[in-house]
Amino acid sequence: MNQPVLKVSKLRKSFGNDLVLQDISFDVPEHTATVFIGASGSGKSTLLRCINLLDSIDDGVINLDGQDISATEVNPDAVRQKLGMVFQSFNLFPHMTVLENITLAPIKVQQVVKDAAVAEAFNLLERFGLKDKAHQYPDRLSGGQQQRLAIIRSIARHPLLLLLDEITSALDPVLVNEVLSTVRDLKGEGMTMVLATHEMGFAKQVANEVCYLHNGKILEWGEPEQLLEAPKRSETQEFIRRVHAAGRL
Amino acid sequence: MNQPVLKVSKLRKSFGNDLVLQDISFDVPEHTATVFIGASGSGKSTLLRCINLLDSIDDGVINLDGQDISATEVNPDAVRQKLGMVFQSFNLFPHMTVLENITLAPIKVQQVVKDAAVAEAFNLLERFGLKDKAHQYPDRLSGGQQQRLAIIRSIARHPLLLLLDEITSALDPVLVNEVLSTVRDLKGEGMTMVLATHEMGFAKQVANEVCYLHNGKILEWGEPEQLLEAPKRSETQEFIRRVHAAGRL
Amino acid sequence: MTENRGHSSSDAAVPYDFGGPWQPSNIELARQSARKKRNKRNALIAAASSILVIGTLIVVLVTSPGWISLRDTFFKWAYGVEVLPKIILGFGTNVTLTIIAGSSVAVIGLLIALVRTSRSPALTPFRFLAMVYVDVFRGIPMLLVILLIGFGIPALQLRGVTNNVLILGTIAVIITYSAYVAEVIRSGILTVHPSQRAAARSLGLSHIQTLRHVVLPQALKRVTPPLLNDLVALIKDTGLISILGVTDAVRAAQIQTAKTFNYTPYVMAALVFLAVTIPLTRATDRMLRKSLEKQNAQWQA
Amino acid sequence: MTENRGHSSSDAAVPYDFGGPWQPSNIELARQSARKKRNKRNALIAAASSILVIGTLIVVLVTSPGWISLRDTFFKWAYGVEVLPKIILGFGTNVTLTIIAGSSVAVIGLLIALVRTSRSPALTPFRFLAMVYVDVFRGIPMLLVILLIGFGIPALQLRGVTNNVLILGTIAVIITYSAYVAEVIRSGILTVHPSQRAAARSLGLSHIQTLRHVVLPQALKRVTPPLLNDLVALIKDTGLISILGVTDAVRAAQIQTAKTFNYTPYVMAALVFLAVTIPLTRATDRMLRKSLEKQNAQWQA
Amino acid sequence: ATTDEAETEATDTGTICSPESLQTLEPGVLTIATGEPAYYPWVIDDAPESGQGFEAAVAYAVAAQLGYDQTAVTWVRTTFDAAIAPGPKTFDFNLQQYSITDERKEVVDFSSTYYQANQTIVSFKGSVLEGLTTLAEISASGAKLGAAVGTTSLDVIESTLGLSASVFNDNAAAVTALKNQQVDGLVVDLPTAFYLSAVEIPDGIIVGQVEGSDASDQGFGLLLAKDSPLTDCVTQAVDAIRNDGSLATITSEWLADSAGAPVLR
Ligand SMILES: Nc1ncnc2c1ncn2[C@@H]1O[C@H](COP(=O)(O)OP(=O)(O)OP(=O)(O)O)[C@@H](O)[C@H]1O
Ligand SMILES: Nc1ncnc2c1ncn2[C@@H]1O[C@H](COP(=O)(O)OP(=O)(O)OP(=O)(O)O)[C@@H](O)[C@H]1O
Ligand SMILES: [Mg+2]
Ligand SMILES: [Mg+2]
Repeated sequence: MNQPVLKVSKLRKSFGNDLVLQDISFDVPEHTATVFIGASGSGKSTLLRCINLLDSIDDGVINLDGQDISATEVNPDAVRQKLGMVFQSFNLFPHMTVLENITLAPIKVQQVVKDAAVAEAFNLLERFGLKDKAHQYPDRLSGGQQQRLAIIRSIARHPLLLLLDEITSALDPVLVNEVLSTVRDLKGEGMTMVLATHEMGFAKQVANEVCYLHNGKILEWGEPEQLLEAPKRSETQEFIRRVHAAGRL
Repeated sequence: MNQPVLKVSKLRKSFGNDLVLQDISFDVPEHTATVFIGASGSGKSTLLRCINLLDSIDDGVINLDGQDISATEVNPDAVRQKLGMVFQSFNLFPHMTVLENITLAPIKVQQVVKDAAVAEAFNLLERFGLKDKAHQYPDRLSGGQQQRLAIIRSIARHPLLLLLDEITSALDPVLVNEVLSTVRDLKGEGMTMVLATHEMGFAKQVANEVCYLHNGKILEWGEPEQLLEAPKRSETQEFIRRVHAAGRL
Repeated sequence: MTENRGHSSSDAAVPYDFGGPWQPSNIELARQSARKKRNKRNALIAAASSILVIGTLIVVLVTSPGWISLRDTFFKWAYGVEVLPKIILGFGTNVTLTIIAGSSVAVIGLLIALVRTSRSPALTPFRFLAMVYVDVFRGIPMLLVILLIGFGIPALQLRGVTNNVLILGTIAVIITYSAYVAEVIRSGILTVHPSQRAAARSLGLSHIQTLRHVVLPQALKRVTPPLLNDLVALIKDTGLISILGVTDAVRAAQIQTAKTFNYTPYVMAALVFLAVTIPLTRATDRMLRKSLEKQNAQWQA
Repeated sequence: MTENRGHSSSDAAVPYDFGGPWQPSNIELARQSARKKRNKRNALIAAASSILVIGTLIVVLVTSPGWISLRDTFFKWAYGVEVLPKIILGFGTNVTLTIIAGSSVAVIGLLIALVRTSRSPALTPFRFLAMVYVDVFRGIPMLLVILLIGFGIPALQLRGVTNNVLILGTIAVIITYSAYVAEVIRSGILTVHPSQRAAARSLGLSHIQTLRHVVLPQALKRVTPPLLNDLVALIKDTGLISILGVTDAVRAAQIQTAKTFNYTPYVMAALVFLAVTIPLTRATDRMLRKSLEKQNAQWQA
Repeated sequence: ATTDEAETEATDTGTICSPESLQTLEPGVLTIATGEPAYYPWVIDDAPESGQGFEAAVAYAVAAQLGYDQTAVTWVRTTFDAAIAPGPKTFDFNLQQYSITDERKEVVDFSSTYYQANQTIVSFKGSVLEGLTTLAEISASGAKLGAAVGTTSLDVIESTLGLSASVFNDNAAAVTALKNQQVDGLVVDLPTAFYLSAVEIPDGIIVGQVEGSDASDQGFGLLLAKDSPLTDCVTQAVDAIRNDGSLATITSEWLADSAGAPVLR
């Protein structure tokens, strides 16, 4: 067995006196997807931001591709080149066209020549059915198209690991569906991913492992069938019950 | 059988050359809930805004409580006193406390004396479990609490009919659940309602009738069990299929 | 609770047909004519009230005891036309100064804003100096700055330092407006949503690249309206250097008025300014309205 | 694709316990000391660079050939203290005018903004007049308005109309700033989200009630920072009425400087202005920062 | 004292006062400055180029004395206080009724005196100043007197009369205020006072002359940049036209004598 792409050990994070993440440990092996579920404020976004070095941590070790990226001397820009991240909203640069959004990082960061970057961008757009939007500005796209574009943009850089933070929570169900199928495709191509989501559809369809985060702690984890259908802990059961009551599968 | 609280006949509405609603007819009898579902842009919000006279209509008749409210000489302020409306977001007045939000209309519009309005407001807050928030400002409430408060505010005026427009689409599932249960309670108390929603939970749990809106037209309607589980028209089937695929019940 | 109910119109069941020729129903026709009537009445009210109000104003003005003297004192057009070339010549100073100062201010203001929003510890003193600079020059009247620099610097009789009042006055204007513009740009930079930075950083862009490609373009676009407002203010304020003996449009008008004690030159100067400033303020308004519409569109759609 | 995998730390399974005393791990302790070291280095860099830059500036200044003459010309403190009372007396004019004009401007500006954002057809002419008013007085230099009103109105020799320059000057200031403030308030009214109006109207509030209880309170709160900026500008601009022969702080300094050809009075006047304006601009900045933080909080949480 | 100095130097340096040797701003051209607008009787119709008006005539006489013909003279305009401020100048000499004072001599040069006049109070019929005949009465009246910033008139109001002045950017603004009766009176030099009271101010009156201020003692001089290489020659030229009587001729041509303006005691 290969070493995991991401290995988080005993991570701890607080904002002032607010302990937001505590004792978080998990591995993400290559070609797998780990999905974090949990109530609002349980710390999902913070966890992803810590992995991406957008937030500093208070304790623990984050190991990416064999490198300790929580060490002080690490250059965050270099680390972020290995990671892709998509947020809930405000992902795209509104002043750039779809194409410019995709090629910005390859050209400026990875020093790809412009023609090659554009060609690759068109390949990706074609693959994900957005080719006709290449020269549009993001505000002309639907919410679902915007999030698909954000994903395309982050994989254009061939990241080792993709971090997706509630990428569908601003979308209506039909649009959720199209984003979900894009993520499913990526999974099929072997992309390694960590997701935070309220959509049990993601958990069901792409997760190798689901972790239930509760007040900053991983309370329970397991394969999706087990965790979503037969959770062991009472907190998890209660959470799943409420989600079901709200009409989610 | 009593006459319906709301009776919409052959309603038509366009924005410029955009035909947004066409040939919309339906009745809402007392103590029932009618739920509109349909893709984004199908015209749900516009329909509710037309009923509330926030948008003008191009043709058809809207009859509220026996009165033709689409007539030109109607005073919209008087009509709106009989209606309650809650939107997806931006409902509450951020510069007023919870209590002030609730008592504003009773005091200023219905000329209720302040003490009585406050007493009634406390009753409602108590009933819906928000009594301890009475003196907070809305931005200190969670999204779910905010929407429950918006509903409380609109029923404090004892409307004949409550219009709810995607009141949960900005909320995560657990919060959706608490708003849903508030609406269920209101339904139990006999409130007459029209809802526009992406949440099939609402349709399932409170609807007497579900209407599927497609490109501005009511394509299919029926009892929730029938429409959601065995839709007849192919467009409805496709819509329901996509919603299921997105992980909604 | 469930009752036997149905749609009152059977048309709703007719299969999906669109855009067919639509004939307004009789009830709609009646409403349309009622609405037309009401619109007519409203237009009538508007017209009547306009005529009444503006008419009254004009009548009161023209029949007032001072009208003749007012007209002769402020609106002697023949005289106005006579002095117009001089005023326009003076306005040339305002425009030239605005162009020269404006372009320098854009560059310097941007630099100061960048320094103030920087993070690097090595830049600490510059950040501090920039803050003091902005506070001081936002806080004192430009007239004082002009007097200090325009009269004070030559008084030092330093070698190699110009004593040209036009240059010194322009420098005073640049110094003051750079502080204003730096502040506007800084606020623009701060209002770019932090997630835009996060998105850029998570794509691997460095701090500088993020600033250059993501933050600044959005910030500058957002502050275009206030910057245009500052441009209008600049055009108007350049005239203050007339205290150094430079003849701008206002000063030119003042010279004429001082000769004849007729105030038409001031009115002409006002018109000359308006010819430039009104289009600018209108453009600013249009931009603001557009960005507002965009912001509100989200809810409308 | 699915492999046998598990959590590397068995601790995660320990039942839900919180807030227990936390001992940083060794790796964290190492990082903390490394971070402390880096912070120390950064502080050192900041300090060194500060001393270097500011020190260099001071040294260059003090050893420059003009330093003595600069000091004697601009910073002769004994003389400054001597003239300070006169300057403060002059500043009294600025402050009084600011208070009187400021309060009138608040009322008139609000009224104009309300007229401009009204809908009633009966108000059409007023809407039009308000628009023209705002465009004109935003577009011409206040100096011109002061000259036109301060010197032009008395030239009409109308009965019953004052020729008191202080009153006329104040009126000119009020007229001009009302246009500015009307525009600021109007933009505030327009930025209140339309759904706030819709929510108020759907509660049955009338147009006026909606304005009074929902739109205006939010609009005014939002425009407090730009209004404070306008207040600072007003304090500075009140001095322009010195052209009518009123002695404000700048004029008082100018009189002294014209006598002695020493520029210290200007520096004193600048300090007097800063004593009032800096606290105001700082307050404005603080408000803006807070509202920004609120706006961005949504994303952070 | 100024006159004596100039005379002694005239013999030493007389030979170098010619357009070829004078270090003017522009070689061969004499750049003369005055105010804008320049008033009667100092300059007629605001057109100094015509040589009409007292100061215009003096300027051309001085120019001629220095060897510049009419075509070698160019006129520029400056404000009163800007020209007097320290620092280099945009003109060779400036004349707009600059009184010679010791403070001013610290920062600019003056020629010898070309005219001596008392400061005079102008007012209008019906003002509080009408009929007052002594300085004490005027001080006691509390009248609002105006003057331009940086002028010696301002000193008269504040020091001699002990009143607080309305201070204007320039004389033009002060005159406007008097016409509008926004001030009770102005303090100006006598010839200007004659002109204002007779022509500009409706129902204008001269209240009286104020004698004995430092300014009136030293009279008007041509203003030059501090340490200007021209100062000596210009002074010589003024002395020359004074001595040959042409200055007196110019004076009587353009300026009324002071009869009719009572002296305030
Ligand atoms: N920058 C910050 N400063 C202070 N507290 C913060 C900050 N960011 C997050 N928090 C707090 O940390 C906790 C976890 O927030 P986080 O955004 O990680 O939750 P989440 O699980 O992503 O929630 P959601 O489902 O609503 O996105 C919350 O209590 C939040 O208030
Ligand atoms: N004020 C308006 N001006 C022009 N077009 C509008 C306006 N409001 C809505 N529309 C258009 O009307 C159509 C229906 O919009 P509506 O908001 O009613 O849809 P919806 O079903 O509520 O969608 P969603 O599920 O996204 O809320 C859309 O095509 C929209 O662009
Ligand atoms: Mg989150
Ligand atoms: Mg909608």
